[in-house]
Amino acid sequence: MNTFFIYALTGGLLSSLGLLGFILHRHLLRRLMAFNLMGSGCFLILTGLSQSHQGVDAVPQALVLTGIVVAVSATALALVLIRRWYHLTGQTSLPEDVQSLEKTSSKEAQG
Amino acid sequence: MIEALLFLTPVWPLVVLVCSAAWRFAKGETASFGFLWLTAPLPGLLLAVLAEPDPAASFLELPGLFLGALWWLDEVRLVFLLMTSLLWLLAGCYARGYLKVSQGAKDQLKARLRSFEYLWLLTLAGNLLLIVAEDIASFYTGFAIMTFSGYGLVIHFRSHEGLAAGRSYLYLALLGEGLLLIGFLGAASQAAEPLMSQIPLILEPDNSLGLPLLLCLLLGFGVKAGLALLHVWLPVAHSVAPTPASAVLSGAMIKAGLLGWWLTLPLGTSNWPEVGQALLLAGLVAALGAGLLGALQFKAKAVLAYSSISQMGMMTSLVGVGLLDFTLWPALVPVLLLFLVHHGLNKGSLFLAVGMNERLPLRWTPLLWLGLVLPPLALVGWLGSGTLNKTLMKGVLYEAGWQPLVFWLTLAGLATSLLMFRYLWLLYLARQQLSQQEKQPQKINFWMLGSWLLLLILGLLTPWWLPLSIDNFLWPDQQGWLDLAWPVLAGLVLAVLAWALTRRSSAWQKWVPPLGDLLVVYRYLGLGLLKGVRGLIAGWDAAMQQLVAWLGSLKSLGLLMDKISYQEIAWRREAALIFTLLLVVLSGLLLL
Amino acid sequence: MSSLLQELPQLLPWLVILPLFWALFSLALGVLYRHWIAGVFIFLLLATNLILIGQWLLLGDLYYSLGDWDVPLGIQLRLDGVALAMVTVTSLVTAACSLHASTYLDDYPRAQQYFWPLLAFTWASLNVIWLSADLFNLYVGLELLGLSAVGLVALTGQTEALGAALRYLYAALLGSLAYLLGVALIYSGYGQLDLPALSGLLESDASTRLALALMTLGLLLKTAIFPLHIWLPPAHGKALPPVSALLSALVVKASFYILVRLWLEAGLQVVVPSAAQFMGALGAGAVFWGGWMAWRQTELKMLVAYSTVAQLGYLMLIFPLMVGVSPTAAQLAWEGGWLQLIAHALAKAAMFLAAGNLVLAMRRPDIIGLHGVGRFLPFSLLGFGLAGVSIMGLPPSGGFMAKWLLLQSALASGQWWWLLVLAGGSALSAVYIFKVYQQCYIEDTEVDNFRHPSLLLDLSSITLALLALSLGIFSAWPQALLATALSGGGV
Amino acid sequence: MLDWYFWLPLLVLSTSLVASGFIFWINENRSQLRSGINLTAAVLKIALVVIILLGVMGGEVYETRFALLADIDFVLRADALGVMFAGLSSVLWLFTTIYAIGYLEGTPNRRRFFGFFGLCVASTLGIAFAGNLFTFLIFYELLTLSTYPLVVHRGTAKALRAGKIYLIYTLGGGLVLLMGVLWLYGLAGDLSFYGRNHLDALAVTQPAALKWIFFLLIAGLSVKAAMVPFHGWLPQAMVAPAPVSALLHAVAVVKAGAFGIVRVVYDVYGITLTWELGLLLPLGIAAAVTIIYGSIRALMQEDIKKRLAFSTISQVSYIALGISLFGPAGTIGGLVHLLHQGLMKVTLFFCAGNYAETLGVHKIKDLDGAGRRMPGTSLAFTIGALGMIGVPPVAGFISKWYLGIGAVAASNYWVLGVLVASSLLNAAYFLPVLYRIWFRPQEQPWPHERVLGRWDTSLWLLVPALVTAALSLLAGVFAASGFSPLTWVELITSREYLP
Amino acid sequence: MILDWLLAGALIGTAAGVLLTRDLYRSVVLFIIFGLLMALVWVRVEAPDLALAEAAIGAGLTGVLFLDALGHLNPDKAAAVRQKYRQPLLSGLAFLLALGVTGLLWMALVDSPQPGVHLPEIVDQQLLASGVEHPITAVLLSFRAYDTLLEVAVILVAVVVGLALRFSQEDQPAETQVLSPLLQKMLVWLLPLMLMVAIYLLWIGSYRSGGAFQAAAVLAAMAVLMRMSGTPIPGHSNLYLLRIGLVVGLGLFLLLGSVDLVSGGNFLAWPEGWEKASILVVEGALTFSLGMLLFSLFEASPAPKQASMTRGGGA
Repeated sequence: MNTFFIYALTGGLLSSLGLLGFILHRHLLRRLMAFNLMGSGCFLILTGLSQSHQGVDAVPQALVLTGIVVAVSATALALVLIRRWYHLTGQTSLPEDVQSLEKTSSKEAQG
Repeated sequence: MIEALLFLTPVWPLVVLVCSAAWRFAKGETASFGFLWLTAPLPGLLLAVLAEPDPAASFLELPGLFLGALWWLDEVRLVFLLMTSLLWLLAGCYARGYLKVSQGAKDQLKARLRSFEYLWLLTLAGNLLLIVAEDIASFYTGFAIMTFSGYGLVIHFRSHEGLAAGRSYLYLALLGEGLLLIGFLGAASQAAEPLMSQIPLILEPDNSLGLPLLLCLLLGFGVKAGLALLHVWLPVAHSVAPTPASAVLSGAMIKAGLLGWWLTLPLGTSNWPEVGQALLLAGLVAALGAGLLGALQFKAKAVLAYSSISQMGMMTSLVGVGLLDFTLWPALVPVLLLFLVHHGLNKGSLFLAVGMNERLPLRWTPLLWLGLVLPPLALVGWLGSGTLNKTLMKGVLYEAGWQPLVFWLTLAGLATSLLMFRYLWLLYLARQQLSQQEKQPQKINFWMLGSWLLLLILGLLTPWWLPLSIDNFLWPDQQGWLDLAWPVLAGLVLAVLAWALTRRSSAWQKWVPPLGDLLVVYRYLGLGLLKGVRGLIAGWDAAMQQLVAWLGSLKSLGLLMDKISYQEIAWRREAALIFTLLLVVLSGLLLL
Repeated sequence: MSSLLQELPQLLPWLVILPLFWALFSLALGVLYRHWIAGVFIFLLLATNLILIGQWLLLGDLYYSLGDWDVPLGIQLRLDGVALAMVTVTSLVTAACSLHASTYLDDYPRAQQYFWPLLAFTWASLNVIWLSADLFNLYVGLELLGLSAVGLVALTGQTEALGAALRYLYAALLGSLAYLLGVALIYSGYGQLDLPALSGLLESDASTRLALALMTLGLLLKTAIFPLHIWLPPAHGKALPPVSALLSALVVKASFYILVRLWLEAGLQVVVPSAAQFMGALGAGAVFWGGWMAWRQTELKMLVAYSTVAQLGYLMLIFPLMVGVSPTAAQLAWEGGWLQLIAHALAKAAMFLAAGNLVLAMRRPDIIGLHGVGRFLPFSLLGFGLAGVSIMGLPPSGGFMAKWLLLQSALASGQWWWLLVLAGGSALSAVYIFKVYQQCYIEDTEVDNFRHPSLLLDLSSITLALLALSLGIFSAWPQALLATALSGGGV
Repeated sequence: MLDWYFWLPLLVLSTSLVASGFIFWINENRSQLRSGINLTAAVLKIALVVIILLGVMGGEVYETRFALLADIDFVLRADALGVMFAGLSSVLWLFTTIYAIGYLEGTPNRRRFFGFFGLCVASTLGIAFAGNLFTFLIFYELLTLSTYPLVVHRGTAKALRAGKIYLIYTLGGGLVLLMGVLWLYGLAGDLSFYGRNHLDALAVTQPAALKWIFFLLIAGLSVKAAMVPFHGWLPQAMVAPAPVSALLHAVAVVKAGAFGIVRVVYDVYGITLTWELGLLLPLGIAAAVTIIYGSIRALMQEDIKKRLAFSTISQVSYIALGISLFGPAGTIGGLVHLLHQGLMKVTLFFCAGNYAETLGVHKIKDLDGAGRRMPGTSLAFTIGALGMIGVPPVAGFISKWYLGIGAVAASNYWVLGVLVASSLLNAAYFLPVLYRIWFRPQEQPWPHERVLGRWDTSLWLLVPALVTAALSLLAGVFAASGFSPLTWVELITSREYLP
Repeated sequence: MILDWLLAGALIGTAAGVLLTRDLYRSVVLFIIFGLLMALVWVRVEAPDLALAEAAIGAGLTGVLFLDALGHLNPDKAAAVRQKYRQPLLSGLAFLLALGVTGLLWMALVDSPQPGVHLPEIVDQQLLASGVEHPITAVLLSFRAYDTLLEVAVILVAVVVGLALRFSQEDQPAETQVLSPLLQKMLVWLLPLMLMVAIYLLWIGSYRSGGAFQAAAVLAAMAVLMRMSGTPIPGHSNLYLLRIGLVVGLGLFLLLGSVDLVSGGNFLAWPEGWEKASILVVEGALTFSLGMLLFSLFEASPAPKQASMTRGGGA
């Protein structure tokens, strides 16, 4: 149990926490944040776990650096889409959630 | 020369057919029954006159035709050919007069006559083909062509009875064809070569297939030959067909059945006691029963038809004798040959006489009656061919020790005479009726008259021109004349008695069985069978419909599935949850 | 000829460099010369591809250490038979889609200048994935692919497409992270990322297995395997036709390709038959559910999209048919699986292009609009019809050959239940394909109200469809490619 | 390098393939050009088939072969049996094409029709020349695909429904066949039709599997051969235009199934092995049931084409029946019926089409007096019908003759009964039609009469019917001559099947 | 050690806060805090490069992006369609599954095997040959330069999509400008500082922590600040310049990577003897380009004039 491993475990917890958030949340921004939390957990595992085995290692750090950049690109892309989506529909969640609401409301209206 | 004639015998009618069709096509509607048409049976006749009755000399091999055709003439075939082509020729001449198309005839009528003309040729071709055919395929082909084309002749007038008669004819013909097919196929597959002459060799009592095949052939030809129980089509068909057609039907075509027996049954090669006895019995029943039934008929042609059944019954019983004792067969051959030609021609002239009776002007009545009574006399054995025939037959049977049969045949003579009295009486009545009609036949048609007379004479004189292997015919002795005389006289007494009894009331008429006697029963049975089959199929259909309905109920399952497919939207919402679930499951599977 | 091929330098990196350059050029120049640039680069790529085929035939599998750094330090490119097949299919399909898009996009002038860079990036990332054997490099490739694909879907900026793109993006992100988590575990445990090197090393401990499970799930989500397919139909159904074609034909296959490499090349000692059967069961679910849903669709492109879901299910059968079975059966499944992938790629691309043409012609998206198409637009229909033959798996088509091999494998391994899946799936696909065909024979009007698409649009679809069909006649060639890959891959 | 022995079978196929490609290409309105291409291709194909036929007679081997998969070859090979079927198809293609040109005059979608028509024939020829089960399977499915557009050609709701049913049956059958082929390949590898006794070893070790495979193969094939209970598609498919019915029923589809059964029994299993496994009797019984069932059903139909369809169901099973008889005569009977039935049934459908086109008559009860209005057509119909019944000297009799002889030779006496019963039933449903045509006067006007020239109807329609009728008559009359179908079949039998 | 535990606890707590907070704004703020905590964690993990990157990109840029987006989502309008809450049963299942995943990850972490290959040693051995002294830079730009190349492409793709969705739409989103006098004043001396920091980070990258990405992040932050304060950015309104700027980093990377390839060597093998120079050039180009890219991720909406130009070009 060294420092690195503590953070690896933290990364594990963060990952599942992020996953839970990703499952439970509807709001697109919140899901995106959950995704980022998950990503952070993932990076922690990569660095922490490998370093817990063989000390400081440049390779995972470089990988995580790449990962962070990729994650921010994805986040930015998602935000662009979300903004556009919101602009067009006024929704902040994925279409099916909205659809289901519309459907139930229309059903109620019919009923 | 002989080969060419052999070839032309069945082919020439077809050539004529094609020519006249082409002619008509090129020229439009023209007169039918031309001279070319009349020549159709001539090659056959010529062949019968010119050819040696020897297969080694008069044969024609056509390896490419059908399944390899072989046609030849032996003694029996020669006689058949002679009789058949003669009868067809004269009947054709008669028909030229009888069916003459009047100028203003309707299209409908013209069409009918045209089809008569074609079908006549086809029937003729088939009839001639089956006579000369030695290979089974040719024979069956000829037989089938004759049978199916004959249907058209039967229903020529398209009357209600005619069509009904045609149906009976066709049903029984089909039955016969089917039985024959089985018989031929079975025999052909067992024989060394598919030749007619091989068939009798197959039908050995040792052969396990012998009996079924024998029965198939016997019954199959029996339909045509008017065997008792299978005879029902004869009276109905003959009574409605045009007179010349009736003549060839009765004179030539039913003899084809006899020829079939002759060629295929193991006559002269092996004994089939049970079959022979049954055949003998059937023949006698037909000979006597047909007489009784025929005497109750109201149409002259129906009477003649029953007479044919009766006469064929006699011949059948002789065939039965042949099956019972094959040693006797060589002696029976000339008897049967003489019998069939004599009957064929005389019956032909009797039929033609019915037409003459309708068409001859009144002033010709004496001549008519002279012509009318001669063939009956011959049939009962008082005259010419009849006398010699009966004497010959009885002589042979006596010698072989078949006295009881002679007695029964003599009794059959009584039946014949009854039929002949009835026939003459009906013609007399018809003539009476004719004389009271306003529109009398004025012109005399010499085609009709000539052919009738010629046939009459040829029939009466059969023994003198027929090439039989009999050196000299015996005339009957005193006892013989007596035997010939009493049935006729007894018949006369019975006829007078019957006339006396029935002249007052016609109540008896409703007790008379309908034309074709057993036909009613058959029809009833047939309809029942049809109903049964229909019921079966209806049941099957109902079951199928239930199945379909059940399948239709599966549609609700489909609707359920539809509902599930709408659920995919909800499913999308829970994608991450499903993802996690699968992750846990797969990890579990991998870790366990 | 052969000496020339031998002397040529290795061209592997050009498969990535060229499309990247293309992307940069078209990005820098915008709409200017876009067709010329596309033409030149497509030509160059096709030529490279052709030469590589020659080199491969001559020299066998090709390896390339990037920057001269050997594994485990550096990254190695690898071109074995399967990779070559994938690269070639990618070239063909993308070239055809480009041809289609060059005309089709005339209707979308604003999307044009960003379409071409994204297309080039997609091509580049696909080639990255086919050639790479490095787990993390594959992750980057997947991200590049995913983001370009999402971008292509969202390109028109219309509501439906945008929603689909969002859903697609979220699924892709989740999948990528799961995959990355697995990579993290693997790297921590083994200290290296190269698949061939790992293949002998992987042990059956919990960490490795969980890593495998995580990567598998991530890839399954990206491949849209039932029941994780839910993002696919809208994304593929609502995108522009050339984009749909590209996505269905190639993009989803990329993650599947990694999955197969992972399971059957590196992880064969780690995976257990029950897990393989589970994968097969997912495939079976995909086949039936996708087929059913395709049948229920009323929109043409949605039908085709669900058909992709179903067809992807067949691919999954490769796992149960290769894990824990005889070498013969495994060989058959290996060849059959890849052949199915190739055949589907060609046929589905053709089908989407044709469907796009038909929708364009009908001016409405639903199947009912097809009435009279057979009479007035036979060529637009032809591509769809021919592609349908392969999708249904009827001979003579690549789809049939692939199914035949899979069936044989199922028989040889004694797993008869996959026979039922294959047979049932074929029947179901016939049901939905003929649902479309049938409409084309109905004619309610004598008047031709259709918009007639340019011949180029029809030609691009027909060409692909013909390729899919002729794959059935010349399937011995790809089979030879695929067969060697297995023996070289160390199963 | 041009190696005729390699290319010729492929060339035969490609004549119609190329023709249909052209037809798809050229404009809908260029009907003259289209007819020209069609007829040229048809004649060319016949010429090629004749060349092959002469070569095969001389003992030559024509084989196209290349590898489809590592262990599976695509083989087209012209053997005597295949050439027989190819000859039938190509000859009837010519006549049907002529007929179709006349029949579809002025209707829309002719390009599609003739295009698929050509494809259909190409696949039929592929079936004929297929040299192994796999190749056979390919063309078998291709046939399904190429005939579907013909069935639904009219595009009516009824046609579409028929097409659906057709597909359900044939694709289902194809699937079953595929399973059988697959299993067999799994057990025995690439099964060429030209090896002998290759399953004998397997029969010792795995007889049960072989039996199941046989069942699968035959079941799959009997869908196209329309054997009970897989016959349901055929009467439905009658909504198609008459040339299609003629082609489907006389040649392409049903014969493909029957031909496949022949291949399976003789060339895959070998007749001896089939017999030893006890598989012939079930096949024979299935055929017999179909024969009787089809005839009874036909009897109940009011519609001419429907009646003919059920008649086909019944008649095609004669082929299977003949094969199920262990011995050369049965084989001859079955095989020769393949040709004879083709000629006769195509005639009947041509005539039915003529009645429908010229007079608008679809029901049997409306046929009264048709013989006078359309003597040529009616004559052809009569010949065909009599042939179906088995009346000599039309070709049908020859088939029945050999079937019957084969039945007795194989001691399957019940087959004789089936034959006769079926003949009687045939007579029962054909003779009334003939009766109406020839002997009943016309009582009401024709439902929808069109005058097409001075003859019965247009010569495009009349001549094919007359020619095929004449051919079926000649095939019977000159059965034993050198050029008849029978002679060829006997050659096949003597060469390959004499047990 | 205790510090680590505390830090870990704080991290988890903040993460939970991000997820559980009702208020979205507060959630975003917590998320930025989380990023800063992460930077601390990276320091503890002995990854100063990552700490820098996390602070600049993970917390800084991402946070700004979120805040910006949040500003665009009108909360009143968003509240109008509140999402239906999920069924408790499914939520329970989700919790259970998350628990299961946690357990599984725990198992995996604890059970993780010792690697047989020691990559850090190999990196050390080959460091000299790479031409740079800092191992992370060596990995990024030499050993695994391929990854980095593709990574740049990923950012480019994201920007392209952003551009496509903004440029291609007629209905442009409203301009965002936070005109704050304080900010403007601060910028006057903040900007040169940031620029210097960026150049320093870039330069130092070859020896120590720091490098192109971090430098680019600082540049991007600079640009964001300028944009927010309304300070004009040179060349910002020139579309072609923007394009070239976007492209130049990746383009140079590719070109220099191919130099050796074209001359018969290997792709991404820097020219013999020029390794360091090449890497520096690439890093420099990347810094500029990446900065532009990262900025464009934040804000890629130019003046309507350019948009119409684009349309004109497309027609």
